[in-house]
Amino acid sequence: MPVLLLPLVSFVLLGIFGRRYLSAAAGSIATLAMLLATGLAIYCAYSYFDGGKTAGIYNAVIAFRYEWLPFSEGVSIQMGAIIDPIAAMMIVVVCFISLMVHILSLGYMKVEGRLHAYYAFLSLFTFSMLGLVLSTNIFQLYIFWELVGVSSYLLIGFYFDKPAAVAASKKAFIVTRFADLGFLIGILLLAFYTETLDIPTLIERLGNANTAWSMAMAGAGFMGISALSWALLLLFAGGAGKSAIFPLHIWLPDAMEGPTPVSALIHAATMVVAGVYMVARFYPVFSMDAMVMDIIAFIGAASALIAAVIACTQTDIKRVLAYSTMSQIGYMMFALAMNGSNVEPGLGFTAGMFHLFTHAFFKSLLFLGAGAIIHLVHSNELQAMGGLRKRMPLTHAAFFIACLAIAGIPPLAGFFSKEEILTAAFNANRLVYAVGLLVSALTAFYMFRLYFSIFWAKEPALHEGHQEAGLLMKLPMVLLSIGAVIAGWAPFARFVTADGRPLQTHIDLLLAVPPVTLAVLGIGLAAMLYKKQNEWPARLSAAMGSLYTAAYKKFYIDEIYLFVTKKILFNAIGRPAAWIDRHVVDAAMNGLAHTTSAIAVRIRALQSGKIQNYTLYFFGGVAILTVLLLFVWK
Amino acid sequence: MIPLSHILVLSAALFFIGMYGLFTRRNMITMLMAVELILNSVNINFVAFNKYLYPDKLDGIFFTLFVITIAAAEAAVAIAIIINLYRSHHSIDAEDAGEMKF
Amino acid sequence: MNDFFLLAKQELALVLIIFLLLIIKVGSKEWENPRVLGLINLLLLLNFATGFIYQQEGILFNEMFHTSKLIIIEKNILNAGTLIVSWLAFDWLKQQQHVIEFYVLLLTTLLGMQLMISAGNLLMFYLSLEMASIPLAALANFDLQKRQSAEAAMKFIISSAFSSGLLLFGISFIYGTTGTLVFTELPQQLQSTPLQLFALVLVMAGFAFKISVVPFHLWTADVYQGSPVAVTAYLSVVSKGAAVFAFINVLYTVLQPLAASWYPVICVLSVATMCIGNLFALKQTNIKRLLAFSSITQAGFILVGISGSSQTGMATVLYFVLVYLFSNLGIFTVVALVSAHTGKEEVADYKGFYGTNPVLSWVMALSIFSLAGIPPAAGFFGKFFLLMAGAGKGNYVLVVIAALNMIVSLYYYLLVVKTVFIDKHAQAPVDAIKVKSYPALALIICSAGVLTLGLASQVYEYIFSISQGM
Amino acid sequence: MMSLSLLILLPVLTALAVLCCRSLQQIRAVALTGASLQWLSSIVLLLAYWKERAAGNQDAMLFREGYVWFASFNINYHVGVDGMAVAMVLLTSFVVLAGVLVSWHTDYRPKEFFFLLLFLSAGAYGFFISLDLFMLFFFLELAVIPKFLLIGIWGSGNKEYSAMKLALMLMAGSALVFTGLAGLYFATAATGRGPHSFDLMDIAQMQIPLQAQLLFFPFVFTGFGIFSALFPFHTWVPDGHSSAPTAASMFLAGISMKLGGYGCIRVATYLMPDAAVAYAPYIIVLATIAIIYGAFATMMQTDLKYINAYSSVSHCGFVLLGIGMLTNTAINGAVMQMISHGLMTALFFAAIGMLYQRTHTRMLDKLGGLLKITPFISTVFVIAGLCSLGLPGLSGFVAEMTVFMGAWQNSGHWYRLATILACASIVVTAVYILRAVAQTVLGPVTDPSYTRLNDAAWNEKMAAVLLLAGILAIGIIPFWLQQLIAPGADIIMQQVSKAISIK
Amino acid sequence: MTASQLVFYCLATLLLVGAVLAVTSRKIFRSAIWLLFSLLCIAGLYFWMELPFIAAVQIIVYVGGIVVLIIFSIFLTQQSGADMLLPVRSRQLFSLLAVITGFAFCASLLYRTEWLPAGNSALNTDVSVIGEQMLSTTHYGYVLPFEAVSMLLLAAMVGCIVIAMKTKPVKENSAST
Repeated sequence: MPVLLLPLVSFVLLGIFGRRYLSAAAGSIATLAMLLATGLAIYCAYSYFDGGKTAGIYNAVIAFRYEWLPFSEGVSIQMGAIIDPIAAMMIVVVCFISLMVHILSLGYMKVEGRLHAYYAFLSLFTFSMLGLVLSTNIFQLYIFWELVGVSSYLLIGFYFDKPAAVAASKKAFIVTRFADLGFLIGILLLAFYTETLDIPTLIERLGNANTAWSMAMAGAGFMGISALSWALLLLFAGGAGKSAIFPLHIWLPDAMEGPTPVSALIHAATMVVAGVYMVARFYPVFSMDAMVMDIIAFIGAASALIAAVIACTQTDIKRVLAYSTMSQIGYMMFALAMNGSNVEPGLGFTAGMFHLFTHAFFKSLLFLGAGAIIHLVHSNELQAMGGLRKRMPLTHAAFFIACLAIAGIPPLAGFFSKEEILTAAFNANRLVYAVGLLVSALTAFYMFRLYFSIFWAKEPALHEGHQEAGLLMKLPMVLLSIGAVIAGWAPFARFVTADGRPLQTHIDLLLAVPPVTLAVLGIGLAAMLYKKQNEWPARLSAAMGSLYTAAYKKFYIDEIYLFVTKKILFNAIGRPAAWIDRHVVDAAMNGLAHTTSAIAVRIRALQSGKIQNYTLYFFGGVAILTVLLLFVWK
Repeated sequence: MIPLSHILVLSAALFFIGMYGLFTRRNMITMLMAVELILNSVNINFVAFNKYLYPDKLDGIFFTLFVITIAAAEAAVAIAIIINLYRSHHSIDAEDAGEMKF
Repeated sequence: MNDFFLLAKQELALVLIIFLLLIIKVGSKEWENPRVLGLINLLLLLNFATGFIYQQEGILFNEMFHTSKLIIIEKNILNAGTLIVSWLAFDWLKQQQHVIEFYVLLLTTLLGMQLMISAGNLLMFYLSLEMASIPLAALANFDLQKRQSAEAAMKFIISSAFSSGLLLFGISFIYGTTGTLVFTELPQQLQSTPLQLFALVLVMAGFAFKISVVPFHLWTADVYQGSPVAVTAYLSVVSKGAAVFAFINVLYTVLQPLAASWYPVICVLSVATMCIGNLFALKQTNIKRLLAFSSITQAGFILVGISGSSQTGMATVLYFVLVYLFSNLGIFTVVALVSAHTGKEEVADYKGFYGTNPVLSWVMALSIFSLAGIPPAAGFFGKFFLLMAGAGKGNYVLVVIAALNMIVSLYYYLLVVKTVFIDKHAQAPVDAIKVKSYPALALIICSAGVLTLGLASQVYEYIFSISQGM
Repeated sequence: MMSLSLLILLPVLTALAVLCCRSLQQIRAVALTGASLQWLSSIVLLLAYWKERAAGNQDAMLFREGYVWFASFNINYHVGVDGMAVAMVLLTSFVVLAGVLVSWHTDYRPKEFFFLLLFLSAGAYGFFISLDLFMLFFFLELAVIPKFLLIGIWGSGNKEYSAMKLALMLMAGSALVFTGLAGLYFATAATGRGPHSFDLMDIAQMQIPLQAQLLFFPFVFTGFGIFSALFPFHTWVPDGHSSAPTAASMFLAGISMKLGGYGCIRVATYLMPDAAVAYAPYIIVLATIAIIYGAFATMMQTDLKYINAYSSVSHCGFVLLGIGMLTNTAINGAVMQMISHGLMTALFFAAIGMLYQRTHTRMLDKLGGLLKITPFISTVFVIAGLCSLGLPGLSGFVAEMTVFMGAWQNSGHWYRLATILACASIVVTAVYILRAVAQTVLGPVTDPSYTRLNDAAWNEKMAAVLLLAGILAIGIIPFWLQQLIAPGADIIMQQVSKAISIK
Repeated sequence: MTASQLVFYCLATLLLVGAVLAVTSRKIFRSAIWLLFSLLCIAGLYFWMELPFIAAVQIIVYVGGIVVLIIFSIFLTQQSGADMLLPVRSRQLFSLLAVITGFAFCASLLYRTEWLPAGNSALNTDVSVIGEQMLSTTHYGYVLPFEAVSMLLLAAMVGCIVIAMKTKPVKENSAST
C-alpha cells in the first residue's frame, strides 16, 4: 500500500504546490519518495517470496480491495492490490528502474525548467505503473493502463515547445488509445460472459474449459471465432498497442522525443512491457485458447524481426534503441505463447518474464548511457558521435556491458533469459525458433553497430572541454550495470512461474551454442563494418537496395498510418461530417426558417392595401367555409 | 300570391348586386351606395319572413326598422370619414387609399 | 324591475358618464385637458368598480339583456382594458382638441360591447355589435391630420359595413328558418339544414371579422397601423376581447346544436389564423402593424381554446383574454409613450431603446414574453391552458400546429426584444422618456398583471368556477 | 428536514436583489453570495439526503412538498428529490457558482447579466426538483429566454443569429414536449383530485394505454432530445455555444443540455416505459450517429468553442445512448455522464473563456504555447480535455465506462455494434482533444504579444478549482455518485422491466 | 297572373334593373339616382306587402336622409360630372364570378329550403302597435334596442362632427346637438 501511495503523494504534492513552493526541492522530494518506495517494494517482494509459499505454491495475496464503482450485480470496479510472483517481480523492477531514473534526472534535468512538473509526471507514472502491476480487477488494470498512457503522453510532450515532441506525444497517445479500444471491448466481452471483473475470479472461471462460463464463452461466436478468442485477441490488441508490437508500434520511435531518462523508464523498461505483463496476468486464460496463442506467437516473432531489421538501418541512437526495445518485447511476447506439447508447460511464460526482468536492466542502462552521450554531444545522430570511449570511460564500459547483455553473450543477463526463450521456442515451434535465432543475430549486429559507431569509428578527440557527467548520472549507470551483469543469475524460475510452482530449468548447452555463435558473428560483422570509418556500410546498404530503403523508411508503416488518418479519417470522414453538419443538417434547419420567410414574402400580396380586395377575400373566406361545411364535410 | 322564395331570391339578387358594386366600384361613395343595397336586401328578407311565416310577432319588422336606423348612422359616419379622407388624399378612389399594405 | 339598476349597473354607469361628459362639453369652455382626463379616469375607475358589486344573474327587457357572474367578469375585463387604455393614452390625449368627444365615442363602443355580451336576442346583438363598430371607425380617424388615419377609418367602416351586411344576411336566414330571435328559444329550432349552416357560416364570418380571424382579418393590420395608438390598443384588446366573449357565449349556448358543424370550422379558421398571422408578422417593420398581426395570431390561439367546447375551454379563453389584455396593453403603453413623445412607430426606431429607457424596455420585454407564452409571464399559463383546452377534445393535430406556431411567433417577438436590447442605433436612440402619472400607472398595473396573473392561480380558478361548458 | 423550495427561492431572490443593487461591487457581492448560498444549500441537500437514506427512508422521493396550484387542471406545486435529482442540483450549483466567478469582470450591463444568470439557475433547479409535469415544463421554458438575452447581449461573433437559433430550436423542443405532455395528461386516469393528472408520481403508478404511449413518447423524447442535442436537432449547439459569453456557455452546455437528458429519463422513459422499449432502437441509432458524427465533426473544427460544442454533441450522445439501452447500468451511466459532462464542459468553456479574454481569439491556428505563459489556465484546459477524452481519475471515464458496461448488457448484434461504435468514439475524442491541446497550449508561442498575458486571477482560479474538485470527486471516488443515482435508476428500470415483461 | 303578382314582378324587375344600373353606371350622379330609384322600388315592395309604415320609414330615412346625404357628399367630393374610373379588370372578373356563383348557390338553397308552416294570424302593423312595442319593457318590448340605437345615433353624430368638422382652429363646438 505505501508503495503505491508514496509516488501518488509525491505527484499530488508536486502537481499542486510544485510551481510556487517546491520547484527547487521537487527532485529531492520525488527521489526520496521513490527511494522509500523502492525499499518497501524490495521488502515486500522479499517477504512474499520468503514466506508467501503455501504447499510449495506461490499463491496470490490480495493485500486490500475496495469497491470503487459498482456496475451491476457482481460486476464492479474494485481498487486493490494483488501480490503474486509476477507482480512482486514487477514492483521491484518498476521501483528500482524508476529510482534510477529519478536519480539520473537529478543530474540530467538540472538545467531544465518546470522540474516540479517533470517530477510530478514521473511520480504519476510510477504510481500508475505500480497500480497497473498490482491490479486485482481487470478494470483497475484498464484504469491504470490509461493513466500510464497519459503520464507517458505528458512526459513525451514535456518539451512542449518543440512541435516534434508535441506531435510525438499526440501520436503515442492516440495509437495506444486505439489499441485500448480493443482492450476495452475485450473487457466488455469478458465481463459480459463471466459476470465478473475481478481478475482471480475471472481466471478461476475461464482457466478451466469445463466451467459454465468457459463453455458459454467458447460457444458464443461471431464470424466463426468464439467469443473467448475475440475477447483474448482484443485484450492482446490492447497489450500490443502499449507494448509497441507490430503493427501498433509506430508511436514508440517517435516517443523518443521525450527526455532521455523518461525513455529509459517508460519506453524501455516499464510501460512498454505492460502489454507483456497483461498477457502474463491472464496467462491461464490465454493458454486455454491455442489459436490465440499462435497468433500472439507469430505477431510477436514478426514484430521482433521487423524491429530488428529496422534497427539495423536507423541513425538516431534513441531510435535504434527504441526499435531494439520493440524487438525485445516481441521476443517476450512470443515467449509467452510458447507452450507447445513437448515442452514443460509454463517454460515460455517463465522465460518471457525472465527476459522482461533482465531486459529492464540492460535496456534502461542503454538508455541511460545514451542519455549521457546525448547530454554531452547535444545530438541524437550517430554521425555526430564517434570516438567517445576516452571522453566517457564509465559510460563506455556500461554501454559495452549492456550491449553484450542484450546480444546474449554469456554470462551476462541477456544470455540466460534469451536462452530460456529459445529453448521454449525450440520445443514448441521451430519456425518461431528460427526467427528467434535470426533476431538474436541481428540484435547483436545492430547493438554493436551502435556501440562501435559511438565509441570507436572516429579518433578520440580529448581536447573538447566537456567531460563525463557527474556522480548523479554515474551512480545509476553503475548500479544498472551491476544489475545487467548479475540479473541473469537470479534463480528466476524458482519464483516466477505460470502456476506458482517452482520450475526446474537448466541451460541446454547444445541449444545455447547457435545463438551465442550467431551473436558473436553479428558482433564481428559490426566490428568489421563500423569499428573504423570505411566504405563498407554504404556499399552494403547500396547492395541491399530497396530492402535497405524500406527498412530505413521503417517499411513505410508510418506513411500507411498517415494515409489512413489524414486521408481517410480526416478527409474522408471528418471533413464530410463537418461539411454535412453545416450544409445539410444545419442548412435543413435554416432552410425551414428560410422557407417560412420566403412564404411570408410570397403571400404579402394578400395584404394588398386595397379595401376591395379585402372584401373580396372576405367573401372568398365565406365561400370556402360554406363549401366545406355544406359539401365537403357532409 | 307570390311564393316566399321568389321574394327571397329577389332579395338575394339585390344582395349580390350590392356586393358586386362593393367589389368593383372604385368611388367610395358608390361603394357606400352598394352597401345600402345590401342592407336593403336584408330588410326585404326580414319583412318577407315576418309577413309570410311568422306574422304573430313583429320581430322582422322591428329588425328592419333598426337596420334602417343603423344604416343611416353608418352612412353618416362613413360619409364623414370619406369627406375627411378626401381632404387628405384629394381623391375618393379606393385604389388611392392603399398606402398601408403588406 | 327592482334590480334593474343593479343588474345593468355597468351599462348604466357608462351611460351616465357619457351624459356627464356631454354636459361638461356643452356647459363649460374652460376645462383644461389634464383636468378633464383626471375626472374621466376617476369616473372610469368608478365604473370599473361597479363590476364588483352585486354579482347576480338576471334577465331584463324580455330576455334582451341577461347577466351572470361570468358576464360581469367579462365586462370587468373590458372595463379594466378601457381604463388602462385611457391611462396609457394620457400623453397623447393631452395634446388633443377633442378629448371629450374621444371619450364619448370610446365609451359608446364600450357600452355597445357590454350590451353585446349581455345580449339575449339577435336584434340586440346586432345592434350592439354595430354600436361597438361604428363609433370605432370614427375613433380610428381621430388623428385628423394623418393621412393613414383617414385611410384606416375608411377601411374599417367599409369592411365593417360589409361584414355586418353578411352577418345580417345570415341572421335573416336564421330568423327565417327558426322564427325567433331570442337566444333561449333558438337552440330548439336549429337543425343543421343547409340554409341554417349557410347562415352559421355568415354569422361566424361576422364574428370572425371582429376577432380578426383569417381570412376576415385583412382590415386589421391597416387599421391598427393607421389609427392612433390608443385606438389601436383599444381595438386589439377591448374590442377583440368583447367579440371573443360574445362569440364564445353564442357558440356555447345558442349555436350548441350546430357544434358538430362549427367545430371543424373553428379548427380550420384557427389553423389559418395562426399560420397566416405569423407569416405576415414575420416581415413587419411598423410596430403597430407587427402587433396587429401578433394579435391576429393570438386570435388563432383563442380559437384553439374555443374549440375545446368545455368548461375548461370557456375558462381558458376568458383567462387568456385577461392575460392578453395586460400583456398587449403593456406593450402598447410603451408604444404609445414613444409615439406621443417622438412620433416614431417603426420597430427600427427602438434600436438602443434599452440604453435610454431601461424600465420601459423591461416592461416591453415582459409583455412580449407574455405574448409569446414564456414563463413566468402570465401568457405562458394562458397559452398552456388554451392549448390544453384544445387538446382536451383530442385534436392533437391542432395542438401541434399551435405549438409550432408559437415558435414562429417567438421569432418576431424576439426580433423586437433583440432590437430593444441588443441592437445599437446608428444615430441617436429614442431619448429617455419621463413617464409620469397615468402612463406610469398603466405600466405598473400591466407588469403586475403579467407577473401575477399566472403565478397566482386564484384568478384562473375563479374564472373556471363561474364558466360553463356546452 | 430540508425545504426544496429554497432552491428555487434563493436564486430568484438573489436575482431580484441584484436588480436593486447600485454599484458594481454590490452586484458582484450579491451575486456571489447568492451563488454561494445556492452551492451551500445544495451541499446541505446532499448531506440531508444521505442522512435520510441512512436513517432508512426508502421513499422514492424525499423532501416532498406539495400545494395545490391550479385545482381545475389538477396542477400542483409538487417538489421532491431522489438521488438523481440531488446529483443534478449539485451539478447546477457548481456550475452556477463557477459561472458567477468566471463572469466577475463583466462590466457591460453587469446587473442584467447576473440577474439573467441567476434567473436561469432558478429555472434549472426548479426543473430538476419538480414532480409535477406542468411545473417541470414551466421551468423548462423559463430557462430559454435568459439564454437568448445572455447570448444576444453579451455574446460574440454571429451572436444574434445564434441566439435566435438557439431560442427557436429550444422552443421547438419545448413545443414538442408540451404536445406530448398534453397527450399524456389526457391519457391518465382519474386520481382523487381530478379527472387527469400531471403528477409524476401518480402517473408512474398508472398504466398509460399503449396507444397513447406510442403516440406521445416521440414528442416528449424528441422535445427533450433537442435540448440534449439529439441528432439531427443538435445544430443549435455549436452556434449557441460558440457565440455565448463564457458563463452562458458553461450554463448551456453544463446544465441546459442536461435538462433534456433528465427529461428524457424522468418523463419520457419513466412515464412511458412501453413506448421507451418500443422506440429504444431508434434512440440508439440516433444517439450512435450523434456520438460518432459529432466526434468526427469536432475533429474538423478550428474554433475552440466549436470544438467543445461539437464534442458536447458527441458526449450528450452517450447520455441518450445510455437511455436508449434501457439497462440499470446504462441509465446510471447516462446520469453520471450528464453530471460529468456538465462539470467537464463547464470547465472547458471556462478555460476557453479565460484564454479568449486574454488572446481575443479562439482559433486553433492563432493560438499556441500558452502553457508557458498562462500555466494555470492551460493546465485547467488540459485537464478538462483529458476529462473529455475519458481519462481515468477524472469524471468522464467513470461515466463513459458505466454507459459502455450498461450498453454491453444488451446482447443483440445491433446493440453490440452501437456500443462498439460508441466505444470507438473515444479514440476520435482523443484525436480532437489532443489536437486542440497541442495547438493551443503546447508548441511554440505563436504571437509575441501573448507573452505579456497574465495568468488566472483569483476568481478564475476559484471557479476552475471548484469545477475541478467536482470532476475529481467523481473521478477518484465514483461510488458515492453511483450510490446516489442508482436507486433512482432502479425505480425507472422497474417501470421499464414491467413493460418488457408485459411484452 | 293576378294584378298583385304583376305588380310584384314589375317592381322586382325595376328594382333589379335600378340596382344594376346603380352599381354599374359610369356617372356618379346617375348612379345616385338609380339608387334612389331602387330604394323607392323597395318602398313599393313594402307597400305591396301591405306594410305602409315600413315603406314610409324607408322613404323618409333612405330617400329623405341617406340619399340626400350621399348627394351632398358627391357635391363635396366630386369636381365635375366626369365619368368614374373603370373598375380594375381582374377584380371585376372575379367579382362577377363570385357574385354569380354566390347568387346561384343562394337561390338554389332558398328554393330547396322547406320553410316552417306559416302562422295563421295576420300581421298587425299599426303604427300604434309598433310604437307601443317599441317603447315597452315587457313582452316583445323593444325599449332597450331603442335606447341603444339612440345612444348609437348620438355617438355617430358626435363622431361625424368631429371628423367632418372642417377647420381646426375652432376649438369648441356644439357637439351635442
